[in-house]
Amino acid sequence: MSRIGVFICHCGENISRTVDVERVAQEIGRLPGVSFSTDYKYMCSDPGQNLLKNAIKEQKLTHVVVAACSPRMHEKTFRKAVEAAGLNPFLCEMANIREHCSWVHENREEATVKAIDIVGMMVERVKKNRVLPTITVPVTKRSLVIGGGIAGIQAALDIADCGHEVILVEREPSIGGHMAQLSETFPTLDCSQCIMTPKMVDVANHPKIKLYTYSEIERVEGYIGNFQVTIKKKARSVDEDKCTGCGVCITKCPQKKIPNKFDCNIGLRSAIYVPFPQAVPNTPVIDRDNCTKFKTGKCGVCQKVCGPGAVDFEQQDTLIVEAVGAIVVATGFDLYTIDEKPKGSPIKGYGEFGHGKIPDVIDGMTFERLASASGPTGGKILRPSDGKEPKQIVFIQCIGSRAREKGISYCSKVCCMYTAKHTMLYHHKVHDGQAYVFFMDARTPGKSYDEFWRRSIEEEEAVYIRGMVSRLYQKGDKVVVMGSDIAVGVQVEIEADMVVLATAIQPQKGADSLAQKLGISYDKYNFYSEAHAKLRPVECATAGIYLAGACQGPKDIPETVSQASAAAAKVMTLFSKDQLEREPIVARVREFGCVGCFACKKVCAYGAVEEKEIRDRQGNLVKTVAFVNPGVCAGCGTCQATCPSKCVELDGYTDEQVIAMIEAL
Amino acid sequence: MHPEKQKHTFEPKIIAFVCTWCTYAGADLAGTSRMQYPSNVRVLKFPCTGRIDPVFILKAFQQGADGVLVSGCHPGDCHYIAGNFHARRRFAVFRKLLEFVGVDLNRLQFSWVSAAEGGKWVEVVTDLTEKVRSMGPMTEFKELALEEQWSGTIDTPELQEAYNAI
Amino acid sequence: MQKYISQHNLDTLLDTLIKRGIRVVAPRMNAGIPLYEPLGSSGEVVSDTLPRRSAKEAFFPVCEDIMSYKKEGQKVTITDIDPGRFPETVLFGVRPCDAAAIPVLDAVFSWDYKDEFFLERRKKTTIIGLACTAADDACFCTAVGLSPSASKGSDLFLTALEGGGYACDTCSEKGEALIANNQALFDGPSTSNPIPFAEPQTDTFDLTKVKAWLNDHFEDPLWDGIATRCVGCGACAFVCPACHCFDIVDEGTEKAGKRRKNWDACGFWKFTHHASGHNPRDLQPKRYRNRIMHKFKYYDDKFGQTLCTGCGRCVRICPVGIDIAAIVEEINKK
Amino acid sequence: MTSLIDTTIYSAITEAIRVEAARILSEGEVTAVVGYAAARRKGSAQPIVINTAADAGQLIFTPSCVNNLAVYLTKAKKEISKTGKIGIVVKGCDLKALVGLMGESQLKREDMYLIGVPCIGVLASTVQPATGLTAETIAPKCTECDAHLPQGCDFVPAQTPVVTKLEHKYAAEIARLEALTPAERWAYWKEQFTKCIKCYACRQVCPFCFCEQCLCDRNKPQMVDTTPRPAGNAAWHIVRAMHLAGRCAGCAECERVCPMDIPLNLLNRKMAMELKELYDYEAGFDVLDKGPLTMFTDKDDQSFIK
Repeated sequence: MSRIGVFICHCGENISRTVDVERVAQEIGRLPGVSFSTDYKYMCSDPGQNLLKNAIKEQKLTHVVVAACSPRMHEKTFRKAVEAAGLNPFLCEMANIREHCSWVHENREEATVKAIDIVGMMVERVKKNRVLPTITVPVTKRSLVIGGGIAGIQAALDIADCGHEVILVEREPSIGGHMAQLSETFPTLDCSQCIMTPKMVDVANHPKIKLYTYSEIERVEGYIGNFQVTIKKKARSVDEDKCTGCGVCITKCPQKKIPNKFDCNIGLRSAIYVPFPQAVPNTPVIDRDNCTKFKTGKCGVCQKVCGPGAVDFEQQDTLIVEAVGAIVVATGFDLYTIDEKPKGSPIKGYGEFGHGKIPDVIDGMTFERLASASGPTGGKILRPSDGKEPKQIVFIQCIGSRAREKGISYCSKVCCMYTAKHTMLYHHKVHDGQAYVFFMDARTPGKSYDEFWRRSIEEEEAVYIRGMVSRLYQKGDKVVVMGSDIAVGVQVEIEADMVVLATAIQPQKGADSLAQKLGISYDKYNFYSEAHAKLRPVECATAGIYLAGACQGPKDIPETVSQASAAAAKVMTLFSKDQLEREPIVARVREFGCVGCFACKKVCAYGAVEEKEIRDRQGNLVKTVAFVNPGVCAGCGTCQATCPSKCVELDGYTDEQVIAMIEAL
Repeated sequence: MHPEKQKHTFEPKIIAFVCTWCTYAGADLAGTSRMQYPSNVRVLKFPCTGRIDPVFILKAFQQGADGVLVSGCHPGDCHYIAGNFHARRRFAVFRKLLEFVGVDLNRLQFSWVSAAEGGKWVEVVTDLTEKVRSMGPMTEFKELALEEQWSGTIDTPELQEAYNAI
Repeated sequence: MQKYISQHNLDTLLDTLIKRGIRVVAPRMNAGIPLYEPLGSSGEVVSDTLPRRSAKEAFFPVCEDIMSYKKEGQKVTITDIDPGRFPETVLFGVRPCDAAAIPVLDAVFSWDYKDEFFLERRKKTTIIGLACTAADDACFCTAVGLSPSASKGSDLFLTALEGGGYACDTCSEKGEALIANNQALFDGPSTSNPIPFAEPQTDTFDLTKVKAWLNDHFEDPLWDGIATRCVGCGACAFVCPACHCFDIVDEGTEKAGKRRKNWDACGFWKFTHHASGHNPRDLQPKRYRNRIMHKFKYYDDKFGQTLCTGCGRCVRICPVGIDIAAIVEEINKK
Repeated sequence: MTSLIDTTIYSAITEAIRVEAARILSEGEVTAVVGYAAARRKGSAQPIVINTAADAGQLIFTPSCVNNLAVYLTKAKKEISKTGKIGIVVKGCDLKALVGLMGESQLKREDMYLIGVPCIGVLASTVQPATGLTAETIAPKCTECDAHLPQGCDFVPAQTPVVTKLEHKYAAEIARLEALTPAERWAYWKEQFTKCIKCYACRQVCPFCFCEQCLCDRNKPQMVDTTPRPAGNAAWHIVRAMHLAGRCAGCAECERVCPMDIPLNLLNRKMAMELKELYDYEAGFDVLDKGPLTMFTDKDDQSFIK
């Protein structure tokens, strides 16, 4: 027989003002199974909790119901108190008589009757509560970081510095990501490469970091603490162990006219190449699509000139399986392009802005490469069409961003700041030039950000025109930009030498297919979804997977680095114990009755249901039943509602508990 | 301050099955915002609408509910990715079944109420309570519960009393 | 002594009884099927067809309350059902195969434990049997020693006569009393011939021989052969006039509820499922064997009677065509 | 009176089934064949399991071969020993059940040898087995049959079923019930459910009621009252209809075997109609990974949700 203790909280007067708490305590005290029922001013206070703890001991209580505020507020508090008094925390339930009763009803009689019902219902429920032992899952203390941009690098370094192995996977031949492409960074205008490359080298030299560049995630299996990740290492055609990075192959390669993606295709590279001089690893890769050897079978110069004999035309893609306990996803962003989009695409292009047709209309990243000292122009601002220095330059903000009619409604967050930076860089390099900026608003929250923006206007003489560009066309060697200045209310026409578009930030291509492999959710733009927008911004809903950087949404560098370190901290929290403890609200299969129709497996969004073979002592297969992996199960209970014979049951929300509550009413 | 509350002869019993992440939180918000609504509703919390078995609805009616509300996260907002999508199909079909056996679907309400929609919670609960109040008590299942096969019937005073109570 | 009652007087008799507050149970149509049910008036009687369920439910209901409980605070109140409240009943139009089953049930319900629910209803019920004039090829009463004109179990027994009306035989004191209370409706014996009785087309079983074979063949390939077909429902037992197994369940909530007794069937897997999880009759052939054994051996061992009256209901309704008459016939031939 | 429906091809089909069954048994392709055999009562048939070619002569196909033999292959009926591949005689309607069972991991196609029957129709449960097949005596499901010739079997006799167009009995009855008020429908079903004696014949013959332990046989908690009282009966039939929604392919065995003649298949047909309308789903044609109630789309109807 249960000995239930019921504690009715006054919540100061929040509850007792409308609910007759003494009467509730009296009536509930008469219910079968209730052996102690009382009311108290503040149950959540120390004396309140002590009252609870003492009653558990003195009255030998077996179950507890605390009737107070919403369980969303204090369930953890009271379960902890109950545990401290020696009871299993899951033998404690809360009855919500504040948010759901005293605060929403004025009539004292009605509210009191309702409170009695609510508490009575929880009393019947708690009778059916079972002791739930905390679930422990072993943790493999290695982590996978996907993406070698600043986010991935920061996360990898933080985790590795704590002494845990990190597998860092990068799709491109070198780590560095977009940050390596930038010239200077706002709001301090320090050289991006100067601050980035030491970190890249740290990664390369870190004994705890295992780097896979030119590699992609093929498959992810398992669950928090126990993932098996299959990595496809694409054939580099150069043996990383033998290569010394001398670069002779690159110098000798006869095919040198290939647009370099790293330089936004305005610079050129050879067929065997490193994307940029400071690449990590400094091991070249052969671009097989453009290599004469691979196209015609003739050439092979690089192989001949390679001293260590590292060039290997026969190299194949290889699959590597790594066991990890946590995954940080840091796949970053890509830039929106304004060209025509395929029919049916939810995102539209800006055909009217001539990007791709007018050579002197470029995007912000291309401008970064032009301004970069290590870029194709050696840091001189020279326009792509004829290599002349532009004397009038127009920057247009919000290209794609905040344009619902183009399919993207969000703000890309960094464009205001980098456009301001561009005007400064321009002014520093072309002293007699004039920069114009068309903008909707300037969004500059952030430490020293607004000051930076104002500097671009007040000190660097950029002319900001509030308004949108209506038309843009080529006239001789000029690009005519027509727009309106809504602040003054006049039409503006500028004959520019070059136009820079601040195009929107989008998730990396293939973000959705990676999400499917990982089993994480993503929004309609393919940005990955965090578990909670405010309180769990770093975790995915899928346990053991964390987000860092712009793959989750547009971010600037400081934010990205913060989130990367936060993700690393989350991983470290996970790795701080050998066994992972989690709330035992998970589904369990009653194997005795399960017939293996796997309806549960079909509805499980987490892939937590597995097939398990039951064999007799002779090893003969008796039947195949469902098995719920407690490490993966998120505890939604959809499986139970679907199972026809109710042979899978969600602990904490069993049919017995639910029916007991319904019958109590 | 407040207008005099109207006295009703019939107070319906409304049972609400809600998910913890959206609707329960929405109801909490209605509370913290001190919104007012009829006290007839009794809330049962589930992790997700995906957990709500049609049998619970049936059982609620059998146990004397005059109206039943099932409420969870808006499509796309499910804390468990897709529980509410499964629930949506399940209940689309189940309500058709109940309708076919003669249950008036005005007594069974489904809604999406997010954690931010305290106002919508109040509206949904108030509307359902008033609708069911105007329909009168749900007698079908209660009467059925008192019926016996002829051979097992005996007229006992308590049976008579129960009949009169409907 | 035989009497005569005209159709008109018979209707008057039934209507009079109903008016006096006596429950008259007779075959009538309900939602498309004939069932023994309380009549509103004599006009509802259907006499040309065998009801889908047997007459046993007049004494042994499909489901009945035997107790109710109520919890208030720590106090539990238990209320017993008072069998004294069962109504006076006349069970009319009972087929010989149904009527004959009632004395069979008497034996088991008044054996070591006196089942007051059964016996009180039995005491308060007068049974008017009716000779059978039509049979189909599922009927086999003659095979188990009964006949379409057997009055076993009846208090009064009616035989339809050519030209209308019925010959009425008195078989018990209850029957005598019924006539005595309604003297005016009965006449002296009629000279008309009875409408020819039904003639079931089966050979008579040698029940002693069948029992002797069953004594020695608890294990036999026959069971597997026949009973693999059985799907394990309870239809045969529930429509049977003589099957009498029941289950007792508590239904209700923490606050109040009833203890109920309802029909059970040995064909169910759950019937012999132990709390331990073990099930001695784990496979369907074992369960079907029990049905035959109980009817033709165990019951006979204990009460000297066969637990089958050949009504053929189970033969007609078996979802998979299991034919008890064919099985016993096969045993009989061994 | 309506004229007899021509079922003369059934004798040729019987012969073809016997020859095929004998062949697959003697060649060792299967270890047993589940089919129909004549029974004692005139014109009646019953399920039979044969293990040798010599017994193939017992197999028949007549208008009395009403059973859906798929039930003998499901896990709940362990008595048919799974010694190897099993041959089974199936009508089009029965085959739909097998298709569903394959989708629910209960059967594997390679474990079965399917002998399909070109079927014109079988008898209703309400008539004596020796009755001739007419528009009145035909099983209601046969009036709506869309699978007279089963597809995808290993063997189908060459006979072509010539089908008489009949009034769709279920559609007509469902339309009649839908036109009633909720109170009238409630009264109708109450009368029907009250008759129920909980013999569970409907469950036991159902190929899809393959649960080892029925929800209604469990008592912790008692989700559905087990007693054969009107309340428990109604709950049982409502729960069962819900559990079959999206799975039932309409063999109507539940309705056929009901000793109390409760029109159970009306519930299942109604559910099937709703699933067709809501999700364009029809059971029994393809082996699917997911049924309509174990999947969803983000465009599903939610007009009923506030």
